[in-house]
Amino acid sequence: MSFPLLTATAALPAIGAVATAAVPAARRTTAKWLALVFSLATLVLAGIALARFEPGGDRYQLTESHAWIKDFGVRYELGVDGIGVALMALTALLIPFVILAGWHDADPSPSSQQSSSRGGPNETKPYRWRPTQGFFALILMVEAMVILSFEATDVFLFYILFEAMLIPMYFLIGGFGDRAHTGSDENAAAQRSYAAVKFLLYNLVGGLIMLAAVIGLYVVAGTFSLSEIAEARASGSLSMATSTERWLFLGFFFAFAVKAPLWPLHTWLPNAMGEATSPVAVLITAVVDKVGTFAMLRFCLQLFPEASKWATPVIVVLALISIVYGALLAVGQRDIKRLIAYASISHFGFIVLGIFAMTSQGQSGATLYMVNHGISTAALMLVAGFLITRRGSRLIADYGGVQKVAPILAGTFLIGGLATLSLPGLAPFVSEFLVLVGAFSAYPAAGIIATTGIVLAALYVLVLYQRTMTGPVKAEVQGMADLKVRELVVVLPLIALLLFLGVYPKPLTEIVNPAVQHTMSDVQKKDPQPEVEAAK
Amino acid sequence: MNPVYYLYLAALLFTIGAAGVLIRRNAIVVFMCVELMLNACNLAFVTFSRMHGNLDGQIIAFFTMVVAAAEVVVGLAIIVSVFRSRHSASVDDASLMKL
Amino acid sequence: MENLIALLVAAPLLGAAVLLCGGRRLDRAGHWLGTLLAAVSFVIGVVLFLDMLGKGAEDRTLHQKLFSWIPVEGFQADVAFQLDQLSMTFVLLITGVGTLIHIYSIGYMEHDERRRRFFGYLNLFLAAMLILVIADNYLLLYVGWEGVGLASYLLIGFWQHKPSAATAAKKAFLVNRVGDMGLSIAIMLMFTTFGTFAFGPVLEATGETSEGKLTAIGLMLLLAACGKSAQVPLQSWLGDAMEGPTPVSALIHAATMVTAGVYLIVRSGAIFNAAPDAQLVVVVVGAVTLLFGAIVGCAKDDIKKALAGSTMSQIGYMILAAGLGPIGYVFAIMHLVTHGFFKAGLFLGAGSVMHGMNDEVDMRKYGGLRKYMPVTFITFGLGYLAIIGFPGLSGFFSKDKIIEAAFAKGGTEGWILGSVALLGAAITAFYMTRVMLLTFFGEKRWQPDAEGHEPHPHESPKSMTIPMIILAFGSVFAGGFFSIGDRFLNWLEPVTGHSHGHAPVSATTVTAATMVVLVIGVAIAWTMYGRKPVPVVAPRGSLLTRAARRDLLQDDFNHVVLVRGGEHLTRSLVYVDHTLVDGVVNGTAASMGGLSGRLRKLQNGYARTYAVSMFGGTAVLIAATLLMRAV
Amino acid sequence: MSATAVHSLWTMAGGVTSAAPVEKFKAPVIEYTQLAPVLIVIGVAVVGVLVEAFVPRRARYYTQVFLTVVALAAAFAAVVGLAAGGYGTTKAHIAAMGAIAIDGPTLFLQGTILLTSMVAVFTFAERRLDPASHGKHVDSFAAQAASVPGSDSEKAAVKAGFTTTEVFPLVLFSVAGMLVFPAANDLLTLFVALEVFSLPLYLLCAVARRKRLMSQEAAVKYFLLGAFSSAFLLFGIALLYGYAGSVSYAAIANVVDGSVTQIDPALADTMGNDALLLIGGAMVLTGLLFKVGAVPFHMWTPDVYQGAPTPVTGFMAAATKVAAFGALLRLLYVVLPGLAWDWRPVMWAVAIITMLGGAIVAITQTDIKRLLAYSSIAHAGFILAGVIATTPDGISSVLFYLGAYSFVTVGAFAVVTLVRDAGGEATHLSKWAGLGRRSPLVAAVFAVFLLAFAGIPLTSGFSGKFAVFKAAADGGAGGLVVVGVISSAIAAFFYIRVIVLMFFSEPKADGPTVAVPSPLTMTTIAVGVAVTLVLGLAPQYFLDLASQAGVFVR
Repeated sequence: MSFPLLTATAALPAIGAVATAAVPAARRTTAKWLALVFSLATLVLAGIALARFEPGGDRYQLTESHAWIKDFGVRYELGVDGIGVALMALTALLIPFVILAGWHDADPSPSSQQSSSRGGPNETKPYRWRPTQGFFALILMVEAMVILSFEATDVFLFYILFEAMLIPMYFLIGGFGDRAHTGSDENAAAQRSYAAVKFLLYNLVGGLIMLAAVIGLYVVAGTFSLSEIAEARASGSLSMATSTERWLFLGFFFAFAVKAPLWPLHTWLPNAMGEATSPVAVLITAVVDKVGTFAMLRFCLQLFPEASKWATPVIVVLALISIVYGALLAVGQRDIKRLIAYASISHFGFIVLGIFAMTSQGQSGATLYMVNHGISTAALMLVAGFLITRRGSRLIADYGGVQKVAPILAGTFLIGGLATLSLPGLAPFVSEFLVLVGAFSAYPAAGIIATTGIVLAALYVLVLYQRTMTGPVKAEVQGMADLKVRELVVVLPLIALLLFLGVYPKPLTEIVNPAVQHTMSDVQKKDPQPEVEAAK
Repeated sequence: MNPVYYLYLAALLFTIGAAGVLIRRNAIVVFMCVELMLNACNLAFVTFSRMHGNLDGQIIAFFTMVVAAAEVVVGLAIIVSVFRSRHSASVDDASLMKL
Repeated sequence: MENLIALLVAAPLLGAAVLLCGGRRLDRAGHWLGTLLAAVSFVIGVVLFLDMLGKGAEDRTLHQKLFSWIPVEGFQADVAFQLDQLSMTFVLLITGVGTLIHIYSIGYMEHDERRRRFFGYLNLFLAAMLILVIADNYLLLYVGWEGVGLASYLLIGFWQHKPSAATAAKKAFLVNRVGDMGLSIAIMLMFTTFGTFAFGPVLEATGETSEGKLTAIGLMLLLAACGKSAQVPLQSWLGDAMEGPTPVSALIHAATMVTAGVYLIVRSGAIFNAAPDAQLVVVVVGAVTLLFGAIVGCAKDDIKKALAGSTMSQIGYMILAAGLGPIGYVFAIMHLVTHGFFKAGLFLGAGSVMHGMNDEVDMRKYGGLRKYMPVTFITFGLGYLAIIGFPGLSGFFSKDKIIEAAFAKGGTEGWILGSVALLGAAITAFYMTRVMLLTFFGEKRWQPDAEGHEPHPHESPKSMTIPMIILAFGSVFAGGFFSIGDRFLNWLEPVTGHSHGHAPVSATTVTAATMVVLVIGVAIAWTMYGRKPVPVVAPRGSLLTRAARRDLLQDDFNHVVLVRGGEHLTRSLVYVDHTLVDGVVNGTAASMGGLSGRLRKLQNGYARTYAVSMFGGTAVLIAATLLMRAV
Repeated sequence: MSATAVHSLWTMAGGVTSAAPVEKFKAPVIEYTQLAPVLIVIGVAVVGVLVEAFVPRRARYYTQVFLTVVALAAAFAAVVGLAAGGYGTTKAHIAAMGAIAIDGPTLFLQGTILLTSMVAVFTFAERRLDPASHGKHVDSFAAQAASVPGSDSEKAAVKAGFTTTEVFPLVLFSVAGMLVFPAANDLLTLFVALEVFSLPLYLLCAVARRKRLMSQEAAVKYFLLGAFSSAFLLFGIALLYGYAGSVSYAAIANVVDGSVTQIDPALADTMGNDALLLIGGAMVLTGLLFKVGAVPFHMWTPDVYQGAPTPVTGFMAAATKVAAFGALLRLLYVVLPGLAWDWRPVMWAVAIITMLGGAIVAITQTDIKRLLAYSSIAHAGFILAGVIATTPDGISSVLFYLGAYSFVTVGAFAVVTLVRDAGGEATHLSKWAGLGRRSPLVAAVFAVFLLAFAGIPLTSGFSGKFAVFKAAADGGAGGLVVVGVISSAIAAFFYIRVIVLMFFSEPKADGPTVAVPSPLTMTTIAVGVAVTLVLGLAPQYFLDLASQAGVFVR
């Protein structure tokens, strides 16, 4: 019995969460450092896992398997394929930055302290609410659950995490809103809890519908273990009726489509990302939502190949709508963070398109896209967050000429934006082009429509940059400080990573390719052959 | 004479009791209607007992009486205490809690 | 030798990295470093060139594979370079002119506190442009393609505090993106057709696929070319791009980047040769643009915009030539090179003039400057003679060849194209003469500006004049040097191939005709601007003039249709998203609440009601069970 | 059998003096050991009554608490002993002359009831929450239930520091009834047990210290409706008796199965008359559905839950449901499986409207106790889904769900007792605003319970819900699962609402305070949380217990 690396990778942040939460109220900084240390340790473990993973090896590696709930046919089964390990690493990588970026987000704001001193008789006793500890504990909790869900090879285990991670996310969104809000505090609080509730209900409904499907799967298959189901399929002992398979597929897909989010189930994302602090927004779109797309690849295609193929046309259309629609709405936004949110919707459209193009390029592209989008959005969103905290407003109109007063901030922001519009040389280009090629070779029309996304992306990014960073310097922007060391420490590594993965994505593709080939064989799909074998 | 008539009577009494519960306002009367229903049951038991020619029904009837007695004790206690605090025995007055 | 190729790119790339990340401490040395690295790249280019000359025509193509870029099942993209004569030509042009303009900028940007960053961007541009021309596959070319787009975006918008500049930069990038869309679709088509997008395999395999596919690919490539080379219908950005510093206009928007489209088409010659329909579209675009640009050039009073119009039109010539197929490829490139020289020279001249005139760009406020800035006057003049195709100068040879080729296309087609080209030549002569007269001849027309201190025109510093002189040499002799003994033809033929069309009219006749139209053009200009004094305020002018001033209403069209339409679309979509997509969900939630509220009413607090519900429930229960049995 | 013969039945006993019938008389055999749990509880309850009579007032409280806890613990020990002795599985059989069935479900449910009542009793005994009046600690029960609210006699009683320690024997009686209820193996026992556990509850509802009018109103409503429903139950019993000629489950089942072949022609019109069977069955079901609080027999629940003293509510909500569902299971699985085709559709309908009705109406509730009441209705619907599965899996899943649910409920109501303002417990939701800021711990605990109610994974609520839905789906009730899922989604909404209120809204200046309870209530809550999490994370052991217990003896 070797060292349970995967469990450790997930357990470490969980422990960290408990430890951080236990830090006494007064010792805020201790809590922050504790959280940071734990997240870094997790990163190390994830790195080890990444190193221990052999691209050529078995489909699932570093596997662990223990009995858990026999009566439900549930086992505690872990294992990572290339896709899982990549996303796991991404998560572990981003969290330290999220924590660093959110360093001051959860300090009790002057306003709330006033309100606490204002309050009734019982305010005489010390203020027991410990936001800072809670904030970082929750982040670590989310990290733990997300990582574990990337490792789970048991449908039930995955489902549990898929649902459970909503709770900490919910508290992160609802409990720690962006200070830079428009309107009164009460109004902001109302919007915030609306966003949080919306987030939770959308995903909960998705999850519950999935629950029905999960139960159905059990009734059909009698087990939740991916490997056992695969065997059963192979041996022919498990054969689903077409209709059953389709229903189950829809149950699963719905949940993932809400999480991803896919049009028209997307409306929770802009609210959530708009109201949450930008690190949390990054957590949502760069980390948690990836579970949805990951699950499409891992579960929908693997468990219900036939149904997936059956549903492909519709899903491709939805993905295209998401791409164009999201981009157009991004153009129409007046709020920086909502703009980025809609941009993400457009990008998730690309990911889904890549997955359901069912070509090697499409799926590799989709997987890379998950990673790259994680990094690029993190970069853009975090810089935007720094900007917003400086000026105290989310409205694009409130900015102008920032690049004159804070050139580094503007520069990093621009690079983040260029990554978002997937400029060649930066990581997202590789994945986006792969997705496009993959989609095009399967459905040329889809490929072409999706290509319009790159023009629209340029539009919303450049408009955003022009309105905020260029032009004459706005009075409120005068004397805005440029990025501090902490902020540089957050942004520069991300940018470096974007450049590296843009120029030399090979390490990543090598890990991902075999996994993609497995999935392709799951759905029994061959890449369409080029018309001319000019290659030789 | 055909014992089935007794069943009809029992059913009739039961229905009357039920109707009383639904119609009357005075808690005491409502309660008496419930008692009436119980006694209807007793009649049914006894009748069936005779028809089947075993004693179970009659025994059950005794049990029912005892239970009914116990119910009276508890019920009257509650109703009286309510009456004392509200000076009214109308079940409709006891509607603080709703919706 | 191959290993040097990467260094071509590496040098300016390094410069860009150092200058942009270096921070303030580099401010003093930054521009020197940038210039040095550009020169280094040029030297490497020359070394490679000499080496290439040393080889036989057939084995002059060099390859260098750096690493495998995107290895995915069934999809191979490498970072690999290919240096053949065509690329070589561009490398020399880019690095050469690039270096000159670096030098020029040292003086021109002297008073700009962000000079370091300017040179960083310039280096970035050089790197990207070099990648573009030495890539050995379309995907890597695409990287360079977007890279130059980025550089041009940064440089056009270099003076970001000017909203006009920022807008122009954004516009340029967006319009280019439309073109890029074409390129990426073309690449996808290649991938699905040939399973690869490396030049070699693709261009060799054109024979093995349907003409329809090739036409599609060709058109998509043309779209890309239109975006980058400011051809109709994607030309609208070039005029605004003049917001950028003048060296930028000279380097990017005259000499090099805008000609990338021509490179793309010539490079993909094999595809176009096999797709005549696509070729036809190419020539049409070229022809239309060369007139369009020329007309616009006639109307502009802003010296740079006028030159921009001329650039458009000259590139129109190149595209036209490229569209003619093997007859024209070589001449397209040749004109491209000569144009690189004289147009860069003209722009630098314009820059020098503006430098002396407090950045005044309105030619109507110039006049008689030849006395004040002789060097500029002479170099500019030589450039002028070259572009109008004065016998013996560069433009004469290159343009003449294109007109011949146009006729040689044969048939009515040939006649139409030829005459269009001729007409273009006439208009070119007209507007360039106009520029010349307005700027350097006549009376001085400048007045004190708002602050009251009037400009003191003076000659620019050495760092600026020297490049102008060098370029002037180029614009004088390059054409002749290339044409004598068909040097350029023999040099490029192995790559592009060449065929002599059967000209319906002899070369001499064409030349004669060209001379005639040239004289006519100059004469008209002289009568309009030379003889009588020029009003400082532009007269209302004819309908055509007014239209031409507004780029023949192209922008208005874009604004109304695209910008306005887009705004409406997005606004309505935002509304839809909020009311419809979101509304449905909120609606269900609300209706749930309403239902709940109504059901609540049943719980009215009356024990008897509860009893009723129980009684009814039981009744229903009994009835149902009995029914179940009944049925 | 002719009328004269029937007549001879008692003429013989009375008139002719002969030893024959006396010899015929067979002394009943009672397996006292196996009835130990019930007997212990009843015994101690009686003792408790005596304590009230003879022990001086000062000592009563402690004596009673001690006795009660000991009794429950002992009874639980007895249950465990029986289970260990294999009475749950191999030695399962009918005891007490066919009145009581000692089998898996019985023992499992008795165990659950005993444990939940134990933790519930802790909250009964809690005396730190209410501010001490006249230097004496007081619990949540009226000083003197008989005294009119606000009257001098009440003031006097309060001044004298009276406390209604009778609640403890009452609880014990009630528990005794509940222990018998799911074990009852004939309809008479069923009825008697029902009354035995109902009557004390009626009283307990009436004895709240604060808000006495509401408390009494709750009692009246509960009593009248309860009596009404038991009348239905009884009439149903009568009809079933008429149908089968016996009230023993086994006998009725035999007749239903038609395994009783020869039917006296004289009785043809009653014996085996399906009309009697169906109507009677339906009415008995009514009685039981009333107790589990299924729509449309649920309307008493909100009012009673709200009016009753919160500890009683917790006890009632948890234990009554367990007992009632136990009885329902036994009835449906032992007596009526023969006509599953008749009752299943009806129960489907009931389950569906119960799930949806409970969830939907709960959305707009403004009082925490009513909210929990409606949620309990919705949960009854979920459990019914499991009941309808009619598979062994169904039984065990229901057993598990009951176990999980009861602890969450007791815990939740225990938390409700902590949040207080001047007027006693602050049950109006608006008062709970910002609780998470004031006392994060309490709010967090309550959030855990709410999440368990909502069935969020990693809580017992999820395991239970998954179990019953799985069973239902297996049992071919996929439709119910879908409805269940939908209503859980609706239900999620209002649980979330409370959490939002507690954590995301600013505390009100005149908000309630959170009283610091004595170890008693702390234990209750702690146990609740512990069970919730354990059953959520590692439910396997308990699932095993439930599935072992999942067989009825007949």
